[in-house]
Amino acid sequence: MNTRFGEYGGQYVPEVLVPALQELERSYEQAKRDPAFTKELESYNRHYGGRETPLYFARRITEMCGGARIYLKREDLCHGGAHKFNNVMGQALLAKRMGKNRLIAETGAGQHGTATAMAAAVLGMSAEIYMGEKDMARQRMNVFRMRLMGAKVHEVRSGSRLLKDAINEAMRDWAGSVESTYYLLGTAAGAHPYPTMVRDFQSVIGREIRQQLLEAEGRLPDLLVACVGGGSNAIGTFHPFLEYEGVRMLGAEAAGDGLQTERHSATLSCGEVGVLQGCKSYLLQDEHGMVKEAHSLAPGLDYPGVGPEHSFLKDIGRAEYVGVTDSQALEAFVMLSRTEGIIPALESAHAVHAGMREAEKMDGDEIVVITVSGRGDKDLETVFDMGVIE
Amino acid sequence: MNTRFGEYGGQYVPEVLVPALQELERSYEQAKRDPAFTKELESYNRHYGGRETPLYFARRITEMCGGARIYLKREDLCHGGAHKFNNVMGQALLAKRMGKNRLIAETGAGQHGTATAMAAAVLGMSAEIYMGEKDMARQRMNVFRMRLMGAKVHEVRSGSRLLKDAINEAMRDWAGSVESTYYLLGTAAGAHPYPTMVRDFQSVIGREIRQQLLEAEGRLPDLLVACVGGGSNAIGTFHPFLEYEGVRMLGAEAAGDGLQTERHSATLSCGEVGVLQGCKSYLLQDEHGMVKEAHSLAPGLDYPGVGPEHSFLKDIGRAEYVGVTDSQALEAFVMLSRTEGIIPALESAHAVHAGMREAEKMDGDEIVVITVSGRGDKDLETVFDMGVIE
Amino acid sequence: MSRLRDAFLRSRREKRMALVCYLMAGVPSPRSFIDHAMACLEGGADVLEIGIPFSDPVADGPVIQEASVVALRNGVTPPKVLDMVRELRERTDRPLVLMGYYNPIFRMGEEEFVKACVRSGADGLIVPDLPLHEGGSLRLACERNGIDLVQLSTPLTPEARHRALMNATSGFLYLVTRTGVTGGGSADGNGLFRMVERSRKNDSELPLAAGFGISSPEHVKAARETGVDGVIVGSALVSLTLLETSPQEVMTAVRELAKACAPG
Amino acid sequence: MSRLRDAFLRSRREKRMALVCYLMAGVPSPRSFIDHAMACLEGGADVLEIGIPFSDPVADGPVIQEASVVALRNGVTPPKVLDMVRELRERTDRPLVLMGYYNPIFRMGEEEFVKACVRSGADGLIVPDLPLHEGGSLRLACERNGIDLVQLSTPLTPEARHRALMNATSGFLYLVTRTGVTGGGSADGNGLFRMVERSRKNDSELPLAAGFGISSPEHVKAARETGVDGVIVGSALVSLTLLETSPQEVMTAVRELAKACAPG
Ligand SMILES: Cc1ncc(COP(=O)(O)O)c(C=O)c1O
Ligand SMILES: Cc1ncc(COP(=O)(O)O)c(C=O)c1O
Repeated sequence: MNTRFGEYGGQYVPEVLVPALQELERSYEQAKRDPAFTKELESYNRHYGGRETPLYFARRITEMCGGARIYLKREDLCHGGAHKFNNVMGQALLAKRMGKNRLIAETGAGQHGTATAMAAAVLGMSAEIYMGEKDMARQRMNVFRMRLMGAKVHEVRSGSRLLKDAINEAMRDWAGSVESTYYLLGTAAGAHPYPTMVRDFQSVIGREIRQQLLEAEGRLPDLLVACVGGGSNAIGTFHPFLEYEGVRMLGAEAAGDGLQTERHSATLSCGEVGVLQGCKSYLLQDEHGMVKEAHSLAPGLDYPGVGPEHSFLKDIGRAEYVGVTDSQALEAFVMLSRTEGIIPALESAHAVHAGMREAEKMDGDEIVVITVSGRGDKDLETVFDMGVIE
Repeated sequence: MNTRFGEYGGQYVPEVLVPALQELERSYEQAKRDPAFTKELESYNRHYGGRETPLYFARRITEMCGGARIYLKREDLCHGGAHKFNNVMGQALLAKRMGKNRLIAETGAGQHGTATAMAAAVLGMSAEIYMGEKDMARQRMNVFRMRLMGAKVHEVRSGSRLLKDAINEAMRDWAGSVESTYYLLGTAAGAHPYPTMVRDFQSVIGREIRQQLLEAEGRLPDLLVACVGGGSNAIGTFHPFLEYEGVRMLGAEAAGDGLQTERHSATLSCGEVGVLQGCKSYLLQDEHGMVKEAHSLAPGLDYPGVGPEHSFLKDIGRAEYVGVTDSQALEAFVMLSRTEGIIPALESAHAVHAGMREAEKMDGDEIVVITVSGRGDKDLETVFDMGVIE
Repeated sequence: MSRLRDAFLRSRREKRMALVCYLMAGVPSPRSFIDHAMACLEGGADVLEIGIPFSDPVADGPVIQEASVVALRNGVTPPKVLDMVRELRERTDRPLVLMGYYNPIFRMGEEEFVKACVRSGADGLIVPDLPLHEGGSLRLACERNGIDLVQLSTPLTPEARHRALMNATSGFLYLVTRTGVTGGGSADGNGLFRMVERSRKNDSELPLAAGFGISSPEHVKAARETGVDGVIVGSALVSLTLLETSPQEVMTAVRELAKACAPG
Repeated sequence: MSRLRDAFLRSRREKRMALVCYLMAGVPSPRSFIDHAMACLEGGADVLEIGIPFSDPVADGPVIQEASVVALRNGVTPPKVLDMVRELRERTDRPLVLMGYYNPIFRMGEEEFVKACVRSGADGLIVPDLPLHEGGSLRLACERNGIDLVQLSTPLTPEARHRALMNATSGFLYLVTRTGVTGGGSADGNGLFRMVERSRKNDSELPLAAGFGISSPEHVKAARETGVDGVIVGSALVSLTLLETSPQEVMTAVRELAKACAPG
């Protein structure tokens, strides 16, 4: 199995984790080839997770933009409220197959932690979730959701006390528990084989889009748009289309207060190549290679790294990446709620904004598919506190 | 069109609303027979609402009960988070067809109001929602969701300031605006044709169950279980099976602090026949026919009336109704979260409790289907404040 | 013979409109209610309409809703309302009409309720949430017991149904001047004119009374222009009782209204 | 010739274990760090290991994480660490080893970083998040410039990979006594014994040093039982520097550890 995408990826981890990563790679390779595994995963996806999710022709925002026809891929309807489910279910079943009954995971917004808690509950496994102290404070209800489903949530007080630090802490736990424990990473980043495996599990998004759009329009899309935090929903959207040259791909990164400021998470737009948490990829870092704190209004996007495959797609020009600011995302959040009755996650609102800007410039016979990675219920408090309504 | 179910139902409304109800009945009859209407509704159900929802074999709670095989009908995966979507989408499309662009609705928990706001947004209509002052205070985020989607929310300060009073207020609005306005009632109660129409729109639940269970098990269920507030998710579950004598039906009412206390909403178990808000049905009332305040931990169940078809099914013995207390529902809420990774709405938790109690007494080759009418995200604050976890 | 119908026919002969005054039973208190009711009669009310409080008065606006709440808080129940009617009956010959929602009637039993009404001396009954097609058995009970069951017609009521309401009503026909609930200060003059006109074409004898939104002498005068036989003033008077205005002042207000009922 | 390897071989000849003391550069302050480092050497450290602070020290437990935070807050950067190494080089002949995460090295450029290390007088380099199969180019750069790149092996490392690590390492092989991160007070004696044994079978010459969880003279003595050539004490000493313990006291602590390295 190739551990890299061009120069990106690899396995930059303490030696103690190397055997576990190799075991994981082997197990995943076997599982992938085992029809029983695929069948079980598909069954959970369908009967438990609610897949397939709809591909919805958004007539009202299409008219509003006056350009390309806009379809929304509705990952907000997944069980748990986000695409995180796809990856979690795949990995949890893999863990079970590997005989590891203890799951650990990091979480930022709480979506991945919630999805992990959920999978642990339904499969009868135990889950421990690492979460930054700051994130725990701002995502109180997600913490409660995890606990409700029986997961133990560890408050991470090191570093910036955010997602990145939760990953560090989870890696530290894993370094000491690797024989009994499965580390269920939440995005298509980290050491090999995570970026490949998470991408594969998330590719159900793109595969369904292809199938559904062929049914609805008899053709492939002209443009795919998804938000990029670690990059899992975006790569899951893009990957099944990589071979089709005519399909353009656009990743929406969090530009926070603006790309010219210090407060953003636009790793691909503004970062430089480096190594963090297991892989080589673009990275927000200072001149000495210290990792910078990332910022976004969307808690699932404020990660200073990014999945290695995106770095590769950017370098070879196969995908483009743009920054969407907090206020643009907020505007898209309100607009989509009001116009389509769909409250997107703040993360997804970044993609909605970027997709609509592109659609405006395109022709009426072109097609844009925007992945709505999750629903916005988790963000209501945040938006409420900003006082945009009333 | 028959306006009654046995003696129950009817059209007990001010004369000024009679023409509107007759127009509604005619329009609904026409729409029902128009394949274009059915097709449009099905398209919204599928591409926007995320139907069909899964029928999930719940292995872990089945094992826990050690009796019948338990399936969960996953209305929690509907867009908006509850079965309310099915009814709202149908009625909103009907309103549009009738040329009425202003929707009004009552809401208790906020689920029906949210669904109405959603439908209004996606169809480009306006929505005004009546909600009791007390409910607004305890469902702050749902109020925000409605406003976010562009609906106007009216605070109802009359009467008990709960759902019943919101319905009164909506009826008052309608009495004055009936020519331009569509009253989108949220449950299978009210004046004819609402009980029939709402039941028809919600019957998609039962139709899917039949189809899905035939696929999965090659046969019909032995028992259907659903919670009963106004009764829409329950009647939607039951109705397509009424003709099959072998299929038992069980409605779970809110027994609140207990059926022997004054604090419950168990209309069918403890009420007496009366007339409220347009229909004759069982009713919680005092000796003089004054309607009593209903109580339930589940905000969607605390309604002192009930849909007339349930009263009829109870009288003829076709369905049974049991009370589930607040604390039993709370226990089921935590249990299902922990065991299956599904956080049910507190309303649905009533059905889960009742269904599991029955399943325990049944054989391993029997099948129970429990409708999970909605997801519990809206209830997290309530459950959190009760301190059941940690 | 209907005392209610008579009252209207008499005022018609006298070339003035009949004045129907609505009060909520037991507001502001069971005792003062009697005084207020008597004040209305003394002020010139031809008919007294007495509201039975109900927990869910869907046809009413804020004022009568509040009055319902006050009455219920004062412990007013349908039997107690009937007691008040009895007391008033002893003190007046003018028609007394009960206005109450259907559930308390259904709860007591239609026949029993109607009999109790008759025993108390009430002349008529208005049930705002019982439209014609649901009220068959109550109508029969009223007929059997010789009490008027008054029907309501509205600006939205289609021609055929309006005729049916005219046929079914007894005492008078209640013309709801506009859509909406009781209260507020705007009657739709044009609408009322058309309603009176179409009623007369069908049956020129049947007394017609206009209600909803008639609160001031100006409104009353405007109604008179339409040729209607009577007006029903509710929320405006109920407001006064809620404010615990003295019976004397209520009487003064009623007198003004009564004056507006007559020409000149 | 490697000053590092020599130090281990010398202590082996002296029938005692070599003592490797780890301190975080610039903790508690850039100035005191030099004093603490000198105290370690005077207390009997055979090798000094100097941590380069990093924002995300995934292989480290709470103590060294905190030291990293303090160092970064003190403005310590990789170039400043190299300055400190230069200063220490002027004052001692004993081997100086840098321990640092990969990103800052990658950022500066592997070749440039290694050259700067050599210029500053460092003898070796440990990169805890650069496993053997990702470290090829850095190893070549180290070889080209004559500086040791030390590999780590763990209780979970399979036989073949362990042999590869022994072949690839230079200076010594770092035996991680147990799974987990640095710090804490429990080395797995049995595990270490097996690691030493299997290492010896493969290459009896290569110096072996045990680290992770060795914090007290007792731990040191226990390690000596396994026949390992040296021990690395990190978090225990870093704790002292974080508490701003005096260099004198640090020296006393190191002396105790050094004593435990020798038989008797
Ligand atoms: C709804 C949602 N969308 C997007 C993301 C970003 O993750 P990724 O880039 O891996 O899809 C998150 C992460 O928490 C999320 O919750
Ligand atoms: C999730 C959920 N379930 C059930 C109900 C009860 O309504 P019904 O009995 O009409 O299904 C509600 C009402 O708000 C609800 O939100």
